[in-house]
Amino acid sequence: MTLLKSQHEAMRQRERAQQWVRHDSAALDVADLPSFAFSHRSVMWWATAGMMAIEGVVFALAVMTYFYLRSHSAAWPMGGRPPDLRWGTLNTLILLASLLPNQWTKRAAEQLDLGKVRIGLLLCLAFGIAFIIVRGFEFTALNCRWDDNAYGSIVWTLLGLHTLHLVTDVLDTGVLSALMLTELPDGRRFVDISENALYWYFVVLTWLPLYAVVYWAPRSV
Amino acid sequence: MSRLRVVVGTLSIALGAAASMSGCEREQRRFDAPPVSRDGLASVQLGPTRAGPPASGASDPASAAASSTVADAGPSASASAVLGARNHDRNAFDVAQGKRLYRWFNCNGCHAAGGGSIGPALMDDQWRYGHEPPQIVATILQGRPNGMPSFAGRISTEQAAQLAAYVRSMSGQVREDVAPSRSDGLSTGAPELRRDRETPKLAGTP
Amino acid sequence: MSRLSEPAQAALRRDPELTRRNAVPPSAADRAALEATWRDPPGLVGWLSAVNHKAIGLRFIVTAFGFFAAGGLLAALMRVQLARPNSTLIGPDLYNQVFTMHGTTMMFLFAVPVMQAMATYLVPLMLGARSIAFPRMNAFAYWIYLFGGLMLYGAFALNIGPDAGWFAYVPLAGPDYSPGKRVDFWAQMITFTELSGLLSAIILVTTIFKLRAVGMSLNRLPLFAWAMLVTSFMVMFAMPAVMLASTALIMDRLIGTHFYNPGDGGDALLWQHLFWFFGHPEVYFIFIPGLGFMSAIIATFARRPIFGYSAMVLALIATAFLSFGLWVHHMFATNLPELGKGFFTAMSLMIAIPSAVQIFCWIATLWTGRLNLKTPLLFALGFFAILVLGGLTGVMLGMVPLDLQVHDSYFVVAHLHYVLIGGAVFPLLGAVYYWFPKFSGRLMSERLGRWNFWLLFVGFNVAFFPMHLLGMRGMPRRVYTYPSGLGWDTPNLIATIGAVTIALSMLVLLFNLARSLRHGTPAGANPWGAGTLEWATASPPPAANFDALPVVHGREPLWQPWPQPTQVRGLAVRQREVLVTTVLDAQPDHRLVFPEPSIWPFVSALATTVLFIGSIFTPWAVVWGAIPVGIALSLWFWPKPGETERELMLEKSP
Amino acid sequence: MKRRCRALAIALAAALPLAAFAAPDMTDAAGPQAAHILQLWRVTVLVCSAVFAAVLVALLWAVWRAPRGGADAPADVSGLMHGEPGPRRSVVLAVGVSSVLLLSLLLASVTTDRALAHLVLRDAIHIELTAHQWWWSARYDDPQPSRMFTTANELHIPVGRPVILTLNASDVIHSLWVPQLAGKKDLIPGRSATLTWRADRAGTYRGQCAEFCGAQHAWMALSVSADPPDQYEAWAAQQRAAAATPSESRTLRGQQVFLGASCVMCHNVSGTDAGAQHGPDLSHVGSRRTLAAGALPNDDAHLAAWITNPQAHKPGVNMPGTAFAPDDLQALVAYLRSLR
Repeated sequence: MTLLKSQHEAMRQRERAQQWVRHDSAALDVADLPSFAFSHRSVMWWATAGMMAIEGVVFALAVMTYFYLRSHSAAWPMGGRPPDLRWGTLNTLILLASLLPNQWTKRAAEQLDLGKVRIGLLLCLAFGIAFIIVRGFEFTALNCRWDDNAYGSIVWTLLGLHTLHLVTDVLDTGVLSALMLTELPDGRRFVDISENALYWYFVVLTWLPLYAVVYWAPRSV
Repeated sequence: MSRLRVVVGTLSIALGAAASMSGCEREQRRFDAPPVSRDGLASVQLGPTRAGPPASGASDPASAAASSTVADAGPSASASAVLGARNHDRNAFDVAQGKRLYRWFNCNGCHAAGGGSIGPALMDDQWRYGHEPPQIVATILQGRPNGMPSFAGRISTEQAAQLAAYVRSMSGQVREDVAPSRSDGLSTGAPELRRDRETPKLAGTP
Repeated sequence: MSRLSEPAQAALRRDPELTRRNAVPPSAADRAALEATWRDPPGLVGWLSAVNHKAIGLRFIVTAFGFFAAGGLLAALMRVQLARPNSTLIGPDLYNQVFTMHGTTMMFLFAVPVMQAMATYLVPLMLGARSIAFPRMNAFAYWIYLFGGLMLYGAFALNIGPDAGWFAYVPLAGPDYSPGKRVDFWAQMITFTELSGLLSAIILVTTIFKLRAVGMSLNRLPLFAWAMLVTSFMVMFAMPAVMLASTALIMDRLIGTHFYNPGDGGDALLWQHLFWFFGHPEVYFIFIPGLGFMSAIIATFARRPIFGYSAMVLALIATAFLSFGLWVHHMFATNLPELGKGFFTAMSLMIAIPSAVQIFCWIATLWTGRLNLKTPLLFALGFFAILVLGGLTGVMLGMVPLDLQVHDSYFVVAHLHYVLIGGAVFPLLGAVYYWFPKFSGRLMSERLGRWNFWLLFVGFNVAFFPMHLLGMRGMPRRVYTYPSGLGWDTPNLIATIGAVTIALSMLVLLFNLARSLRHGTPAGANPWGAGTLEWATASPPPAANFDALPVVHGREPLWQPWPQPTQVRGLAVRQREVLVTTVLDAQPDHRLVFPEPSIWPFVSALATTVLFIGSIFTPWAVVWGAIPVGIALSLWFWPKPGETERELMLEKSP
Repeated sequence: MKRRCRALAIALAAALPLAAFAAPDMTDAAGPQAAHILQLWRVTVLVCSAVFAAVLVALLWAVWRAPRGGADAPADVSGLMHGEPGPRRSVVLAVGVSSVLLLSLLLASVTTDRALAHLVLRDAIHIELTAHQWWWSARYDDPQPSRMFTTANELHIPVGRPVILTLNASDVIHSLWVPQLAGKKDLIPGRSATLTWRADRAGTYRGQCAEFCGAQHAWMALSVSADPPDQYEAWAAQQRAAAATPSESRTLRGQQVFLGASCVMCHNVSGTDAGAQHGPDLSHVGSRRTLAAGALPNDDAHLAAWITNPQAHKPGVNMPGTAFAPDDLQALVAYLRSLR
């Protein structure tokens, strides 16, 4: 049912856009069109989608490299124990939990509710910082160094790549929070918050396969 | 070296900013190294920092004769002249060649990968016969008591200088951008360029 | 209006013009206001903060052709060294640097960026848009590309030029066999050019999907725009492979990871797989924009739209998908399983079919057109002769048994130059002659154009056809000299003579460009009588491109009758407001205020350059370098004082 | 034109002692594999030339017959209103023909692949070839270990008998390519590849490293001499024998100089103390035609020059130069040349 609702919503928006466009003689008057739009109607969504496509390919190739190297070595992990599950699993739970404030902030932004958005951004920031702190412990529990062997190298690279995306998005959320707390935002800022929330979904969704690869692939047969 | 190389050099320098020239020295590939004359080896008087008895373990009459004339003469200018002309510590190609010769000449047979086994460790801060390049070259060419053979005549001074530069990089004496990285074999701990610089100390009695 | 702050409302009362909208037909006041709004600020700081897509586009094109000249000089140097056997003009060390710099410059610093540069300038004009999407990010992409190229040539000048080939196969490019910082500078250059390429790709996709003129549905999109759209998607899915590979290489070299260490779990072929997974689509990033130029030139100079528009678009898309499936034909000589190689032979042969479709459609267009034999069309015809031969030698190289004989021989050197110079440089030069009037407002000389074409065409074939023979006679690639008496001496001499002729033709081009800038006959808005939108505005176009945005009703707007409504009214003239349209049918969706010129993209590019170069010398540079980058990016994002108020004046929520 | 060039090349080759090889031309096939590939090569060149000619003719005809028009000529947009059946039919036909030709070439390629894979390998010679930075070492394997021997840079193989090469690299990636015998195969560190040859015609065939492998990639040649079986057996027997012990005083002094100098750190001469494997095996260096993997002809003058300053002839090579006293040098050269 929800799918149908969103289709209905999109159609209603399109009709409203059409009705503001008046044809008279040579010109098409667009003065009454809205000055910003959410989701794929906005230009910022396409930039976020592009970044997600690129980084998705980087993650996919890094995971393929992991299994390529595994197929080339007799023992995997090469001379060592697989990473401890404690911190990784805790982090995965934190990340899944962070989806709630993230979705809440996204809907608040789309309703242009400044109060809720300010609270939501700070919540997301808190979850993000918590995730980074636990990620620090994760690195200590990998039971290998990056320069031990090919296994150590690819495991550290996978975790490092995801941490890079995590840190950049938390910084982005930080800057957005600072902006929303100090300035009177115009419509476009709410679109930025909605896209930043979309990118956080990407950070969460890419972590799930990486978690399976880094923590469970060495334990499988 | 050739007319066209000069033209290309001036053209490129016009293109590049006049960045620091340390990059040049590090990257020199000295393929035109002049061959050290065979009898020239004998005339290189390299005195050890500490008057040790001439190497006893020389396995071959010819080299023993060569090293005996070398050992008893005091340090002379020509040794540092030969080495000083080109500072192997600042040339990445020389240090990398030294690392390759360290495996080829079976130095790891006694010194392992720097941790030492029969021979003393080379990556720590303990030095018995001096940690300066000329002193290490002297140690290589003259040999030392308790098993270090004399390689005079077997290893040219140029190669000995490269080996000395590599040995110094094992304990972080060589600049980080010149020191070699990992080798294409089994990992032997952190690569030389990631090792912190040890402050060389004089070891106990020889 | 209600959320407007008190000072903003006061400002509006003082100057109501702030929210004046453009009228149709555009008045002189509109035109002056738009010019003042969209112009880049004057002065040096203004020049560094320019974000106008035409300013950035021209700088991009000039820089790319600068690197093309540098790469060409290096090629001339190689040909002089190889003219005679046993030549000692250049030693092996310098020659290895020269041929690596030639390959790296041509592939990474010229071929791919010049196509994105031309698109940065032309695509917004072709789509009837006021600006490219994300103009500040576009400026950042250009600065990063420029600093990357300068870093590489600075290193080359200090004898730190890469010397392991433009493909840098490990273990030769690895830490054990490439001491010093040469390969590190190469790997870091990859990071620069890939970052710039990826950002340009995102920018072009967003521009083509969201900023098209009203009514320009996807099936009315000009073929050059289709080519750039397809190329940008390929860039987004192929370049990450080489970024991952070069990052792994620089980590192997600097912090001792073991990705490519055969002795400790790594694999030498991992690099080749990752590199060529990017490598082959890369040569199609270079080739497909060339096809876009061909479609634009042939349509205008055959006085009719290209035959088989939908077949051409599907062929572009098919080429893009197929190009991801044939990277192993670069690795036929390795010990990979033979059946696997067979699949890649099939894919390599299949990709010839979409290109065949395009070539036959062009010939059909020429067959049924009315030809205007000017220089751009000459270069297009030159494309046919050279590319088709290169494509056929490519079919030969795609077959495993033949590739085992001529792989890494001079036969491959001949093939790659036939498809790259024939497939991309000829259409590119045609495009320069075709759009130079739009860039500068003056036509280039036809006489010099013909000299340029015929010198290049003859010189090219004299230089590269004998290389087929050299390859069959067993001369391997990348040799700094060769013994005499093996049948290699005469073809090499002929090739050098050809190379000199090519250099001559490039000088003629340079002279033609310089002369035409001042003395070329003035060209009006549409000197060639072309059909696409970029010819609807003045030459060179005003800062805002169009006084009033056009409304499109057909595939060739200037050739077809133009029913009502013809233009768009209601966009602010005192603010950088653009019209965002829907993806499929380009119906008006919403108005958007674009960012002002800003110095921060330049500063961020500088900070990123410091980080990248620093990280070659110490890994800690990544940590400490990230702080200035973070600060610069945050200040770039932060709204300028008064910017939010001005936007609130025009705000209307959906 | 090609026939004349090859004649000229051979004449030149005979004149110069250095390049004593015929031009390594893939069209001069001396074995079944090169012959199979050459056959496919000729078929493909034929088909591709025909397609190229057809496309050029179509293009030139189109350009020749089409009427001319200036920039002001009105553009013919009729094609947008209604379809153009004429050109569509010819384009579809042309694309169809191209696809069929490509398919036929694919089948030809696959059949040639199968033919290459089915070379009869009964009583083959087994050679383990290892590539180093800028020279080749070859070990002729044999079921009896005592009959194994090692040589460098020059292989001899019996005419008519297959040869199975096991390819390894000790440092970087190299690629073995003898155009007259078969296609190339990469030697990759950490991986082992196999290549099969069979020479049906006696002669000396020049091979070269085909994968860029560093400073001296240009001077990393390998010569393969296909000899009649008896001549091969004689050569192999000679290679199996230990190095000749010096008989007269000059060569004895040369051996003393050899064992006293830095040569022993890298080279091996069977029957003496010198046993290092980092440089080419010199046990039978006297019998080889060239020095330094094809860079210099093997005669007294070049050998002396090479020993004194190898960097001058092959800059970047890992061999250090040693300036012996003149008489020592002569004795050393005499000794090495005596190692037939």
